[in-house]
Amino acid sequence: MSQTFIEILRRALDEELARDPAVHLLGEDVAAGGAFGVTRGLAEKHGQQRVRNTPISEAAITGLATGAALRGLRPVLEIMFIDFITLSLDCLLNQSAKYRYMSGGQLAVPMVVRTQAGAAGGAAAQHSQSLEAWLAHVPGLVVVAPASPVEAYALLKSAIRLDDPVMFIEHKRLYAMRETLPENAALPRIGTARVARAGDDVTVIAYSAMVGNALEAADTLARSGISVEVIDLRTLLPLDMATIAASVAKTHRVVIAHEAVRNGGLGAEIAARIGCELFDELDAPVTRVACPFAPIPFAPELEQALLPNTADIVRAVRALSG
Amino acid sequence: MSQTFIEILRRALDEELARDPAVHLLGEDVAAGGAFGVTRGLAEKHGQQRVRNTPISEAAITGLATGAALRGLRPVLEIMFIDFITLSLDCLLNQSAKYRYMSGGQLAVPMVVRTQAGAAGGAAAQHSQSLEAWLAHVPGLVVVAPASPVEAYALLKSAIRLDDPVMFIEHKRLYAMRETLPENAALPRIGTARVARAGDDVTVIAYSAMVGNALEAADTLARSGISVEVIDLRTLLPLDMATIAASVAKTHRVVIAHEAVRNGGLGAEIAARIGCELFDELDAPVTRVACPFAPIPFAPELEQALLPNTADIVRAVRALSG
Amino acid sequence: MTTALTLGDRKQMYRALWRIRIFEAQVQRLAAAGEVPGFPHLSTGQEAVAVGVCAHLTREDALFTSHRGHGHVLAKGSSLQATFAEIIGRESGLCRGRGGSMHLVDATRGVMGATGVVAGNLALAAGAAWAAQVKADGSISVVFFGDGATGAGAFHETLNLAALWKLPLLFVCENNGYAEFTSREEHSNVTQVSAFAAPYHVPASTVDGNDLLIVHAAAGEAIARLRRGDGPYLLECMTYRMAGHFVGDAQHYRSKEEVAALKEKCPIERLQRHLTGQGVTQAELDAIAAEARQEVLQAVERARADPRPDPATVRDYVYSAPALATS
Amino acid sequence: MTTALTLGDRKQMYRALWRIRIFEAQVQRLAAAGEVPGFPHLSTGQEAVAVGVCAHLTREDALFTSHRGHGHVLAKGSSLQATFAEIIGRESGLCRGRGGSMHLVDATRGVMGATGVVAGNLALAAGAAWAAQVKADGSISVVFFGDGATGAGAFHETLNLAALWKLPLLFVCENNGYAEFTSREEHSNVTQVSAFAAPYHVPASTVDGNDLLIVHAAAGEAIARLRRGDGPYLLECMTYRMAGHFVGDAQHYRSKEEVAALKEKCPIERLQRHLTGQGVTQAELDAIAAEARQEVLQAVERARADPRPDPATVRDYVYSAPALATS
Ligand SMILES: Cc1ncc(C[n+]2csc(CCOP(=O)(O)OP(=O)(O)O)c2C)c(N)n1
Ligand SMILES: Cc1ncc(C[n+]2csc(CCOP(=O)(O)OP(=O)(O)O)c2C)c(N)n1
Ligand SMILES: [Mg+2]
Ligand SMILES: [Mg+2]
Repeated sequence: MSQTFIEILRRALDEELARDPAVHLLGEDVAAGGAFGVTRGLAEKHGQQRVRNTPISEAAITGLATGAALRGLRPVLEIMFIDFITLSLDCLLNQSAKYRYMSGGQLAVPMVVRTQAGAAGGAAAQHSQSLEAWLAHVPGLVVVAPASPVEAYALLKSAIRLDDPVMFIEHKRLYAMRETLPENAALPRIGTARVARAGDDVTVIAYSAMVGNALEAADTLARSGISVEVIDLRTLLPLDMATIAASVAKTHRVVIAHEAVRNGGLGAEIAARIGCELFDELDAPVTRVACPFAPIPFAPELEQALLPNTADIVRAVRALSG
Repeated sequence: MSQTFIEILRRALDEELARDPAVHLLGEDVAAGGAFGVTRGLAEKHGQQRVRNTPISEAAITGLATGAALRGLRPVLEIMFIDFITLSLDCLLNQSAKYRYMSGGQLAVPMVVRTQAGAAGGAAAQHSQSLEAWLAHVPGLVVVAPASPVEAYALLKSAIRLDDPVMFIEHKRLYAMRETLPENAALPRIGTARVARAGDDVTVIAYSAMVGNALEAADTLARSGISVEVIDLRTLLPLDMATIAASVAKTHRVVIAHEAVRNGGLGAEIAARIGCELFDELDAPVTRVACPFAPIPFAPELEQALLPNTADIVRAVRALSG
Repeated sequence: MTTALTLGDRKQMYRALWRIRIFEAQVQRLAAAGEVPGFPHLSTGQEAVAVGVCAHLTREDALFTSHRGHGHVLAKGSSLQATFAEIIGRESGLCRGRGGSMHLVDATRGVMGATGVVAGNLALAAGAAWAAQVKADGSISVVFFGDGATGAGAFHETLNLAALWKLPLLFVCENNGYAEFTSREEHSNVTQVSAFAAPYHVPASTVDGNDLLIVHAAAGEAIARLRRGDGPYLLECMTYRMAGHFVGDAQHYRSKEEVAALKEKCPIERLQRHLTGQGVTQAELDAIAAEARQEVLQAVERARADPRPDPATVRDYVYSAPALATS
Repeated sequence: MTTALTLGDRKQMYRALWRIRIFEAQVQRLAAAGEVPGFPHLSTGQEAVAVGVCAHLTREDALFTSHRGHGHVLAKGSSLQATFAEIIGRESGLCRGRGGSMHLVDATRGVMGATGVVAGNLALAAGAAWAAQVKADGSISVVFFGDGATGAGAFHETLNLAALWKLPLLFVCENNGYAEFTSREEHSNVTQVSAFAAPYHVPASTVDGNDLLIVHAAAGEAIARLRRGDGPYLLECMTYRMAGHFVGDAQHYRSKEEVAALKEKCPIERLQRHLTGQGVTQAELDAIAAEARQEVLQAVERARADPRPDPATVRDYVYSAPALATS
C-alpha cells in the first residue's frame, strides 16, 4: 500500500520511538501533529513526554536538544522551515557540531534536526529557501536530503541511530509524493549516494526534489537518444565522491542541479572537486543548473521564472552533449 | 607616517562620522573603544549618541541597525567575532538582505556590519572561524574582506557609502599590520579585485590575511623561477570574474587560497566558475589551499597543523607548475 | 492624552473594522478559489487592535507588523486595491508582487514591513524608533506581534534595548491565546505578556483587545507618553482569532464550542452595540457596512484585473546597482 | 534543606577558595610568560559562588559554565593538573588540548562544558535538565553565567522553557557589574537579574555572592527545591571581578579607586574573618592556604611537563566514524 512522504516519515519516527526509549521528538506544534502533519498521532501513542510541543524559541530548543543529547537522549527536533534555522545556527555551529571535537572525544551529540526547505506555491522570500550549503560547510555536522519517501524512511532511521548531529532536510514539494515501502528494506549507510538511473552520456548530480526533475529530464533526453545517468546524492555532507567518480569516468560530462542559488551553493563544491580530482576525465565544463541569485519572489510568475526546472536540466545536458 | 590596520580603520570611521551625520556606530563596547580598540576615542569626539554601546544582543542590534537604515541612518555595526554572526543571521538573511527585493524596491538597507574573523594564537573553536562563504551565499548582501590597512581604509569608506548591506570582514592577524595612507587615495569600487602582484606562470587567488601568505609564497617561488600572479579579491560578493579571467588567460593555472575550511568554502565557487567559464583556458586542475574539515583546535601545535600557510601555497603552486 | 472621540469618529472606526473584515473575507474566498498564492493569515476577530492603535498614527510614524498584518496595513492608510493586489501577486501591488501577504511594505504611509519570521522585526522597529530619536522629529515606531512571539529571544533583547535607550517604541502584543496550534498554556508559563515589561521598568498594560474604544484609549495614552519622550510602552491586547491560523487550517486543536463562544466577543458586534446605545440606527449601521463592502469589493475587482509581474523583471531590486548583481 | 556546615566543612571551603585563587594566579603568571594560548578569563574575586554552589552537587549533576569557568570546574572536582594542562594546551588536558580555557569539559565529573559564546549554553543546560527529568534519576543541572548574558535572547528563551517544563535547572547569575568594558547601567535597565524570574513564576533570589556562607545556604535551598521536582530556580550572586575582563585587559573603563574599594569585598578575606571569629587561628588559616598553594603549584608544574598534542591527530574527534570525515 502506497504512502505519502509525510506518512512514511511518520512511520519511521513511530518505529524509532518504539524501538529506543532515548528517542524524543520536540518542536513547535509537534504534539499537535506538526505544521505539516508529520507527527500526527505520535503524542497520543507515545505520550506527551516523548513528543513535546515547544514555544517559538528555535535557539533554545536547538540547545535543549543538544544538551539532552549530551546526556544520553536522542532528540529529533523539528524546525518548521529551514528559513528559521538561522535562529538555531549559533547552537548548531558553535555547540552541536563542535562538542565532540572541543571535548577531545568525551562527548557526542546524537541528534537529528528535521527541517523543511524549498520553494512552492508562493511561500515567498522567508519560507522558501534552500540553505543546505551553509550546513554542509560545518565540520561536525552530517547533512541528509532525501529525494523520495522510501529513501526518507531509511535515511531518517539511520540518522536517528547515528552518533553525530544530523540535519535532515525535507522538501515541501515532495511531501505529497507516494511510494510503497518494501518489506525489510535495508537501511542505506549515511554518506552514500545512489545511482537513481543508469546512463552513459551525461551525469546529472542532484538531490532532494531536483532528483525528480533530473529523472524527468533523463526521460525526455532518452527520447532524443541521450542517455543520462542520474545520481541522487542523499547525503550532502559528507559527499560520496566515489559514486560520482565512477559515473564521471563513464560519461565525462556533468550537470549539477539544485534549487539553492548557484552562487556558493552545494554545486560549487561538487564542481570544484570534480574539476580538481577528475580533471582528466572531463570532456566538457561542469555545468550547474540552480537558482539565479535573488530572493524567492511571491508572485507565481516570478517564482517560476526564478526556480530551476526540468527544462533547464534538459537544456544544460543538450548543451554538453551537443 | 605609518598606521596599523586598527588605526586606519579608526581614521576611516572618524572621517565618515564627520562627513555624514547619518553615520552611527554601534556594538558591544564600541563607546569604550571596542574589544580591539578600533573605535577608541570616537565616542568622545563624536558623542555618545553617534557611537553607542549595546547590550550583548547580537540579534537585536543587527535588527536595530537594519531598522535604522530603513529610516535613513547609516549604521556601522560591530560584531566582535564572526563566530557570533550566527546570532545576527536571521536578521541578515531574512530581513537586511531581502528588504529591497521584498518591498519591490521601495526600501534600502545602507548598513555596514564590521566583524573580525580568522584564527590566531589559540582563540580556539568559537573565536577563530572564517564564515564568509555563508555570507557570500546570500542574495542582497555585499561581502568585503580587505587584505591590508590601506585597502581597508578605502573599502570601509566605500562600504559606508553604499546603499546595500555590506559585511566587512577584518582578520585578527592583520590588525597589527602597518602601512602609510597615500594622500587623496581614490576609493576602489566595491566589486573589483586587484592584482596584488603580477606574474605569468600561476595565478593565486586569495583574500584577507591569505593575500599576505600568497605574496610570501610568490617571493619564494620567484627564487625558483616560477612567476606567480596574486589576485586579492577584496570583494567576495560579487566576485570580479573579469579580473580572474584576465589572469587565467595568461597563466592557465590557478591556486585558490583561503583560511576557511575547504569544503563549501568560497574557493569552491571560484573553482566552479573558473572550471565552467574558463574551461578551455585551464592547463591543470584548479587547486584549493584551505583549512581541512575540522573545528579550530586550541593547542598551538594543533592550530598550526590545521591552518593553511605559505608553505601549502608554495607546494600547491609547485605541483601545478611541475 | 486620551483623544476624545466624536460619534462621527466612532462611526468611521466602525467602518474601518468592516473594511478589514470584508477585505479578509475576500482573501479567504479567493484563496479557496486558488487565486491567492501562499498561505495568508487572517486577523478576523482582531480588527479592533489595528484600528484602535493606528488611529493615533501619522504617515511619519513607522509601523511594523507580523504574518497577520493585513488589518494593520489597511488601518495605517494603505490602499485597499494595492494591498489586495500584493496579496494576489500583481505588479500594481504594494511591493510589485514580490512580497505577498507576509511582507507588506508601503513606505510612503510608514508601513515599514511585515515579517514571516515570528518576532523577526521587533528589533527593526526599535531601529526605526532609534532613527526617530536621532532625528527628533516627534515620530514614533509601533510593532504588532502575537503572544507566541514572546517565546522568541528577539522580543526580550528588543525590550531591553528599547528600555535602555528610551526609544519611542510601542510594543503591541495581540494575545489571541494561540501560537499556531499550540495554546498559550502550552507555550508559556507567563500569565500576562505585559508582565515582561516590569523588570525593565517599562510601563505596560493589558486591555480587552476586542473593545475598540478601550484599545483606542489605551493606545492614545501610551502613544502620548512616547511622543513626550518617556520611552517605550508595552500594550497587551487580549483578543481571539475567529479564523484558523492560516487559510485552510482544519483547526483540530480547538473545539467548535470554543470558537462559537468566542464569536460573542466579536469586536464589530461590540462596537455596534455601543453605537446602538448611542442612538445610531440599525439602518445607518447597515449602510456603513454596505458602503465598506462596496468599497472593498470594487478594490478587489480592480486588483484582480491588474497585470501580473513580468517574469523578465524577476531579478530587479536585489541590489542598488546592476554592477553588484551576481548570477 | 539548608546543609548545616561543620567548622571542618568551612575550613575545607576556605581551602577550596584558595585553590581557585592560586590556580588562576598561575594562569595569569604563565600567560604573562607567554605559556598560555588564547585569552583566559579569570574569576578572581568571584570564587565564593563556585565553591558555595558546587558544594551541593554530585558527579551525576550536570554543570555548564561560561568563558569565566575555571573556578566552577575545579569546585566540581576536576583535577587541578588536567584542568591546568588543558588551559596550556596539553594532550593530558581535560579535552586533550582541543578545548582550552573557554571549553572545559570533564564528563566523568559532570562538567558538561564551558562556552565562549555568551549565553551560548544555557539552553544546553536546560537540555541536560530535561534528560535528568526523563531519566528521573534525581540529578539536576546547573548553569553559571554573567550579568551580560541576560542581554541575550537565549537566556529568556531558556527561562521560559525551564519554567514551562518544570526542569530541574539552577540558573546561577554571577552579577559582577560588567560585561567586558561596559557597566551594568549601560547594558541593562534592569535593577536585579533575579527580577527576570517573576513573570515566569520561577522562584529567585539575589544574594551577596562574595559571602561563601550566604551563597552556600541559598544554593542549598534552591537545589533542594530542584531535587524535589519543584522546577527551576534563578540565583543571582552579586560579586565583583578583581581581575581584568581577560588576562591583559588594561581596564581603562574603571578607576583604580573602584577596584581598590572592592577588594574589601574579597570572598577569601570575608571567610577568613568569619573563621577567625569562630576561633580558628591565623596559623591554621595560613597553613591551609599554604597547603592549597603547594597542591596547586605541584599540579601546575606537572601539567607544564606534560606532553603536547601530536599534530598528526589534529583531525581526530570530528565525527563518530572516520567514514564521515571530509577533507
Ligand atoms: C521563527 C519562526 N518560527 C516558527 C514560525 C511558524 N509560525 C508562523 S505563525 C506561528 C505562531 C505565531 O503565534 P503568535 O505570535 O501568537 O501569532 P498569531 O499567529 O497567533 O497571530 C508560528 C509558530 C515562524 N513563522 N517563525
Ligand atoms: C555572543 C557573544 N557576544 C559577545 C562576546 C564577547 N564577550 C565575551 S565575554 C563578554 C562579556 C560577558 O559579560 P558577562 O556575561 O557579565 O560575564 P563576565 O565576563 O562579566 O563574567 C563579551 C561581550 C561573546 N563571547 N559572545
Ligand atoms: Mg497568538
Ligand atoms: Mg559580568
